Amino acid sequence: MRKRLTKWRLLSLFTALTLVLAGCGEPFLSTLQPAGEVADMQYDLMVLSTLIMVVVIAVVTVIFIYVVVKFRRRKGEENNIPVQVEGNHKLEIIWTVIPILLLIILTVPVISATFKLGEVDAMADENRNPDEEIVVNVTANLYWWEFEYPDYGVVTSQELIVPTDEKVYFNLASKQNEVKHSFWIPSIGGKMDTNVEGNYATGENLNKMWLKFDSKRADQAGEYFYGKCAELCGPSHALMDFKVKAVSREEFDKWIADMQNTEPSATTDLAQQGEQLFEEKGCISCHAVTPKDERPSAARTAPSLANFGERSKIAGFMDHNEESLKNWLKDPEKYKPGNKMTNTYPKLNDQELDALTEYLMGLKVSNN
Amino acid sequence: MANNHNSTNPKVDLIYRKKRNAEEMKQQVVTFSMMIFLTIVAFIAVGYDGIGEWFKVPFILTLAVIQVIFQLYYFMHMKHKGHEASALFLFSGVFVAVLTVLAFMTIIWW
Amino acid sequence: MAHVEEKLTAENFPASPEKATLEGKNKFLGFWLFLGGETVLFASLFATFLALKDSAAGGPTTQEIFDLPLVFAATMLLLTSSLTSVYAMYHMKNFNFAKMQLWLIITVLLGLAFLILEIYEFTHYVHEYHFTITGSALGSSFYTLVGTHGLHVTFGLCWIVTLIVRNARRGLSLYNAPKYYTASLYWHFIDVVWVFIFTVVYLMGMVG
Amino acid sequence: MSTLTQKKGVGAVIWDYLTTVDHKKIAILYLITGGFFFLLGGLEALMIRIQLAIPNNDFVAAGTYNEILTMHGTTMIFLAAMPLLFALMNAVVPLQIGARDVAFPFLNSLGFWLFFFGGIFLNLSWFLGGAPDAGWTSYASLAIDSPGHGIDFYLLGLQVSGLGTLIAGINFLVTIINMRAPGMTYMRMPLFTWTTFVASALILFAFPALTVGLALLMLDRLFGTAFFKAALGGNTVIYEHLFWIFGHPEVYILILPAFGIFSEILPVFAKKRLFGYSSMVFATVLIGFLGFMVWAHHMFTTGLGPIANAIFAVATMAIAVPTGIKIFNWLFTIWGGSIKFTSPMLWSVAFIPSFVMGGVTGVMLAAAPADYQFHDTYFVVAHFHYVIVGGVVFAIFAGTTYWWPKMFGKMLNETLSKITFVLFFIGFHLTFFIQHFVGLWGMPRRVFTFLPNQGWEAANLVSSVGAFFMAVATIVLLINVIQTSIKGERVGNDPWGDGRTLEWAIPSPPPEYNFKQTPLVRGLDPLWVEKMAGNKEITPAEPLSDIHMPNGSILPFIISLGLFIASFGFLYREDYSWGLAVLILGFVITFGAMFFRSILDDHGYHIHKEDLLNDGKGGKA
Ligand code: HEA
Ligand code: HEA
Ligand code: HEC
Ligand code: CUA
Ligand SMILES: [Cu+2]
Repeated sequence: MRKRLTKWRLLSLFTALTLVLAGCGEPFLSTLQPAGEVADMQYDLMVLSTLIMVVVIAVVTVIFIYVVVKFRRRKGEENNIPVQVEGNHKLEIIWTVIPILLLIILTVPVISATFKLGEVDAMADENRNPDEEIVVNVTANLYWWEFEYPDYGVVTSQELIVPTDEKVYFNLASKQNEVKHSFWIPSIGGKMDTNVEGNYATGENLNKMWLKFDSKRADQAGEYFYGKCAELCGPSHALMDFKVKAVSREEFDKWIADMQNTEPSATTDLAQQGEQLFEEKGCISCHAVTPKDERPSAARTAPSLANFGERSKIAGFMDHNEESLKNWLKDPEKYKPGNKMTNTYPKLNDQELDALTEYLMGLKVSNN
Repeated sequence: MANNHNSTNPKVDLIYRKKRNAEEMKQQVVTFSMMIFLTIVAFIAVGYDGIGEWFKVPFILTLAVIQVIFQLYYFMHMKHKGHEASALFLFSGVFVAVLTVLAFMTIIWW
Repeated sequence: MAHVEEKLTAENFPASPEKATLEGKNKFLGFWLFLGGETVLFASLFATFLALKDSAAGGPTTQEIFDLPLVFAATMLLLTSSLTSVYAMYHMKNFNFAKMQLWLIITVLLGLAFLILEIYEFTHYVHEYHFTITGSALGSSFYTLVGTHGLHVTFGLCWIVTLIVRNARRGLSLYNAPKYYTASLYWHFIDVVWVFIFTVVYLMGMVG
Repeated sequence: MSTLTQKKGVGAVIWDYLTTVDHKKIAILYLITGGFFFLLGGLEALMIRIQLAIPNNDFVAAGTYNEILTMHGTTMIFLAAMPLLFALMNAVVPLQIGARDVAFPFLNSLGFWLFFFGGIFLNLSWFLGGAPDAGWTSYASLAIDSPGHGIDFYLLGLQVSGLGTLIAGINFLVTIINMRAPGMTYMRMPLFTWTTFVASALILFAFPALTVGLALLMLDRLFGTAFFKAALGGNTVIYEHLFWIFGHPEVYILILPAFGIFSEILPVFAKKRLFGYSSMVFATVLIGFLGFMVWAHHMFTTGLGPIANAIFAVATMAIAVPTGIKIFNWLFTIWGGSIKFTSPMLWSVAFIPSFVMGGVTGVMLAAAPADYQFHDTYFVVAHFHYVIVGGVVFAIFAGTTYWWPKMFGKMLNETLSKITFVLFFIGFHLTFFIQHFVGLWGMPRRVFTFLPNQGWEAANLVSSVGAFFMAVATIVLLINVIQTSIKGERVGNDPWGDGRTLEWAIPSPPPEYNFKQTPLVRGLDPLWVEKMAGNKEITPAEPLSDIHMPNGSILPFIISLGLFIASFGFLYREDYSWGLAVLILGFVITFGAMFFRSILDDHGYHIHKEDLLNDGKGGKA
């Protein structure tokens, strides 16, 4: 009985281990492959705490195996009565004090990291230089993300673009009167909730955090990092992804300049037709197509499409190609249950879909 | 089992008990006057413009706590013996209550 | 458990009738524990009120509407009713059933008066100031806290009235003494809560 | 279940159980209902694992998944784990302290029926327009936004069953304080009684916070108040606090009795007294105490600020110390013992390393900055299933097999029990170990599906396979139960042979009055003390005399039924014209029954000395 037990246990441990050794997850999304100062700090804590825990588990397991093997009732011992030990003060003190010491080792870096990660005073500093430390206003909507760069008057959605190797500060809030979400870029740093009480109009109750994106490791991770919504927010919570492009400061500045200066326009005939449809079908009443969306935050009820043509995903998770765009426009409900676009516009026929697709795919801000 | 045979002579016992009860009732009336007094002081303190808020709030809270202690120990007899378990659980409740109120006053929003 | 069949008289009536039987002891303790739980219940409501006391959402604030004389009158009524129920318990210990019932009736009347004042107060706020339970988070938390207390008062009144009526003919016994006693404990507890309500909600609400 | 079934007609048995106030029968009611809900919750778990076995699966729709997930958590915690523990507490605690009954037999029954109707009400949501879908935590903003009545079912159902739990808690407290046999001092109480005591105290102080949280949410949803509506100045963070002020103690309400069960079983099958009894008691109380000061560790990412996070992080970690004391005390209990690996013992020893794994990940979660990464990922799911399944569920399995003969007079089949253990143990680690890693690889919890190419496929599949091992194990257990109740053999007082506590001194199942004569307790592990003194029976504390028994009553059932009906009224008050009438009807039934109860004198009845003398060894009255 017992032998079979240990064998099974070994086996399951072994399967688990091979899986672990298979990798530390994907570099663009795993907390075990940190790519920024915040994630580094958290990773170090994770490693430290894991080490302590491994020690604890090891001690317990060693004693456990010894006891279970050594003191099992053998044949002929049925009537033995072991000594009834009441306790042992020395031992009890030992196993009270040692855990306390282990915990102290853990608490010191925990407290210091908690306060370091809470350092957001600079955001309110009037002399903050946006060219060194930018602020991004994140608004989480059902089920899409909006990123506003108040320093530059630029609004974008679904894809966060940030400069590398400098502190980026975030204000976090959910759309008024909607539900709570949580903003998380696993390989860059931990999450924080976007509360419904957060209010950009008054500046009250905003959650604040900072992150740093490491240029080298960003390059290694690939085109972009994955961002996730980490708070149950309804049927499509699982699909509320966003992407993060970490680019050098020059590239970032250029992108900002493009966003500030370029008005995307329809060039081809089909695209112009699409542009017209975009107005006729009422898309424009929700979606902005200019990078400088002047409407107040609360009025921005749909993702800005100003640079839609340059995105890497549609609606945060679908492949960025004409086919999936058409699928989306035909029946958004099928892809993102419970989204706020379904049934807000008239049915589209194939020709209209072609035109809209052409138009939307052509919405780009960069000149090249 | 029941403690209803605490004296050999019930008559003597009865007189003694009546006297004790009457004395206690007198205490209760004094307690009551104190409570009324504290209440009036609290209302006056709030109505009076001369003192600052920084003083008023802790002051009336203290008055409330004193008054409640009167209620608990005199009106609800917690000063009598046989209330050990009652006190333990009541104060545990108060402990959780204080934590809750404290938390809601400090970390609900900043 | 001795099964007491002998007739109760002032002589053989126990000093602490509420705890003379095992059932009584259990009731007594169980009720105190319940009050421990109620403490947390009210604390949660108080805490919620304190967290929301400035959330008038553009509606009336507490400073604008509270009427201190009214609250003072209500407080006096309830405090006095606490004393009258102490009198009732005093007579219970002396095995004087008639006087106990009488003092309890007075207690009920005082409690009723308190309740009427409270209802008047609420309607006054609603009609005079449009301060409602749905209008703002402040309104919600105010009415819920004070209203929950009011519900306790109502329940306490029903309880005591039931006891008075039901036992009017049967007189005092070791079976119903614990019931009377716990009812009076409940009544005091309601008073304790009110002390914090008038202090924290009304007086502090006036201070700001 | 019992042989009573054969003796009386079915109708009489049902009536007997509907009106019973006997703690042993109420225990059986809890066991059956809790067991049923465990199967239901398990079925929901299987559906979760099927849906997540492969990426982009469409076994269930997104909205349905959220309902399943919510109902799984809610059912398991409120309707399965807690009632199953109550079943064992009811069956065992009065016996362990040498009592004839609990302090409030009537309330005991009321507590059960409230739980029963609350649970049924909650689950009726499946058939009446959809189950709740905002997670078992039902955070305010999402819960208010959720259409339909699902959330209302959650709120009202939990409110009703929560009331039952509170009543049960008070009942256990008073029972333990007032009903102990002579000589059963606090420091001689068996640990299961101690942990029941502390867990009941936690219930007493934690559930009111839940009551308020649920009530405020209900007012917001059904009566238009603004507690959690930001536009009117409301604040959803209040709800989170209220929920977790309850929610964290709740997990200790679950684990402490589990600890108690293991503390009973380990000494028995190691034939050695519990090591460090007083420090075990101390640790239990300390865990209960600290349990109230750590709730905000569920809210590290809410934005409470670094000061609050740091304080709560440290407070949380402190709980590792008393828990560690317990772990090592258990290890040293069996150290030097003579360990017999019966099935209850297998669960108990397997618990030690399994729970430690879950406990230490808890301490990792408590490291606030690291929790910014862990929070709301599968790492958390792994943590709490390790502690809950590896702790609470193992304890329930251990305790049920251990006390089964005491409750039903028959022994479960050991071979089948061991098969259940092995399968469940493997399935458990297979399912949940790997979830730590998927979490760290970035997989959030509460997702109805996941996209391929994120590195999560293999791990999720392994996890799903594990769940089926647990399902098979559970089915084997069911077979075991059925087989035993059909042809199991009757057993005597102390079927395990090494019983140490009072429950093993009386017949299995015990007669309705438990102890013919109240026992005199002469030390820790009273039965063991008597055994060592060479006595066959426990020393009585009183001469044989009449026994006072409470009357059965249908009123608890009716009171609860009234609230059940009233809940429908609340729900449909605005939708249908009959809503308000039903609401009133329900309250009339409830308060009518309560009024009736207080009007009617109920003095109980007596079992006479002569009848007791005639009563054979079997002890059936
Ligand atoms: C039975 C249930 C149970 C138990 C016993 C515990 C026990 C613990 N839990 Fe767990 N927890 C849950 C059930 C439980 N938890 C649930 C259900 C959730 C999720 C709720 C939700 O969001 O849905 C949760 C979530 C949860 C979180 C929030 C995570 C998040 O959402 O971000 C945290 C954070 O601190 C935490 C911490 C702990 C700690 C520190 C313990 C400690 O008590 C553990 C102590 C034990 C040990 C440490 C092992 C033994 C000790 C030794 C061998 C001594 C030496 C040890 C050291 C020095 C470390 N738990
Ligand atoms: C006591 C508590 C408890 C228990 C015992 C369990 C047991 C299990 N849980 Fe539980 N779980 C929770 C409490 C619990 N869970 C909570 C609180 C949540 C969070 C919910 C939330 O986020 O809101 C959660 C969430 C949760 C998730 C995360 C879902 C998500 O975030 O999207 C998963 C996923 O794997 C999971 C799986 C399992 C599995 C496989 C088991 C297994 O151990 C189950 C084993 C049992 C069986 C397999 C039963 C077998 C049944 C049969 C054989 C049917 C036979 C039927 C008849 C005869 C009628 N659970
Ligand atoms: C009620 C307002 C509303 C209207 C009208 C509307 N949409 Fe949308 N749209 C949304 C919302 C909300 C989303 C985000 C959905 C999500 O991801 O959950 C969205 C998403 C999109 C996306 C994907 C955006 C991205 O960032 O990847 C496209 C493309 C789109 N809409 C195009 C259109 C077109 C074309 C029309 C008109 C035919 C239209 N929308 C009409 C609200 C609207
Ligand atoms: Cu947004 Cu989950
Ligand atoms: Cu917790």
